Amino acid sequence: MQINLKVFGQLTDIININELNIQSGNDTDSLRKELNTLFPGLAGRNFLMAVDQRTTTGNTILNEGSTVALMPPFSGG
Amino acid sequence: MQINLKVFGQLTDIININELNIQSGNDTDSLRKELNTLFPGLAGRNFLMAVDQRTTTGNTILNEGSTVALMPPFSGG
Amino acid sequence: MSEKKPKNVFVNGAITSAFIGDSISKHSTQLKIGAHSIFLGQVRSDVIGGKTVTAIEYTTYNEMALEKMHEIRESIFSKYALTCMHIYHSLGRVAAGEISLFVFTSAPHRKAAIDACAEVVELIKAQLPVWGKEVFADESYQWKSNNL
Amino acid sequence: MSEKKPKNVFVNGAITSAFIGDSISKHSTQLKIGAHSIFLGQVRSDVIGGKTVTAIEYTTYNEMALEKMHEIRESIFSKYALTCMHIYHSLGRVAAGEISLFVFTSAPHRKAAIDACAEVVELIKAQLPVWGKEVFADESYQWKSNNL
Repeated sequence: MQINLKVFGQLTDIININELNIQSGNDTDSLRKELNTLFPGLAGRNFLMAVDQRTTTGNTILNEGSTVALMPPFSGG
Repeated sequence: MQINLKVFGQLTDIININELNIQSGNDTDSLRKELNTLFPGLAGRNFLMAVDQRTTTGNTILNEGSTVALMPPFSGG
Repeated sequence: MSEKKPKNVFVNGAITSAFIGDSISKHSTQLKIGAHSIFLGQVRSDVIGGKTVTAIEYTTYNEMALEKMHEIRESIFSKYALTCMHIYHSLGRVAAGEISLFVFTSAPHRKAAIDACAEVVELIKAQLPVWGKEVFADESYQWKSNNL
Repeated sequence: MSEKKPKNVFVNGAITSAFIGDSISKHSTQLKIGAHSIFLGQVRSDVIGGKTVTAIEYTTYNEMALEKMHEIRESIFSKYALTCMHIYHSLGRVAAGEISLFVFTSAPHRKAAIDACAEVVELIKAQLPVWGKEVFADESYQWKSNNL
């Protein structure tokens, strides 16, 4: 299925675009694997995934059109 | 001996002057007794004495010309 | 969760001292306020590997950040007896010496204002999806990391 | 004890928001500062026995207060990694809604600025020989008491 991927912070140095639509498996674990294949620079990078603006803690189901954000550690303030 | 007395805060409602020269015994305990006689309204009032700008904790020796401040609880800020 | 639309907290570029002064003056009609606590984050000109930071460029995940800020606001108001709270965070480029974060809490008594302000600053640093890029004089950069 | 002459901290009447804004802006050239913490005390219009406080009139034991403020300043600088600290306290009449205390600490990192500011406020309330007289609309008054 297709999901909307948003990329933030230092991860934009690896995925050179802020937002893209990509094909994904049906949960965040499979998405993570696919992203590691597409963007080898992600290996070893520390980031959280938010699905439809909710931070995920474990593997999370994705739906057609879900928005998934890749969020490295925050550094506001 | 003569000392310089300074009066602050709510104690100025009892001793109606901010600063006066008065005769005193040679320590703060005797001065306190004399003040209680001169100004009966001081009875039961909570205040510290500072001698030459140092807050006293126990009975403190006075010298001719010492400055003694009567300081009720602070309420700045 | 409240249905109220999250309030915007983001401003473009630096937060000016005139804006901060104005924000303070607006509280002079709030006669139950006895204490204000203010935190300001200022961009530091750190020297890193021989290069000097000249600015930080901030980006955010806007929708999620506003939702998170709304949650922080609700938790702080439920925990502390505040009269009001105002929060502003810069986006885009803020030069060294300029202010990028303004947290302003007001309360009848000082303890609530002081504790709430300090807690909000920690929550913003830890939980708000904002990223800072430290830009050097030669336009190279490194990504900021927060001490939590 | 340092030989340095104690710095004046007292101002006549209210501290204006323009003055606070100016104080903040003066720090924009201090490029090692990353955090400012500010406390403002505002005169509250309390209702006491049916009467409303319209102002506080502050008096001090000036020489002793400046000496005490100097001690507070030295103890805070020896305890916290501050870049600078500014303190202003009103004397005379300050109307409800106006500001009578302004404590402003700045440091490279937030913890020092925040903790130092909070501690200075407590020390001022507990140790500075200043007295506030709460004046009601009919010019009767009662003496303020601090919650320590």
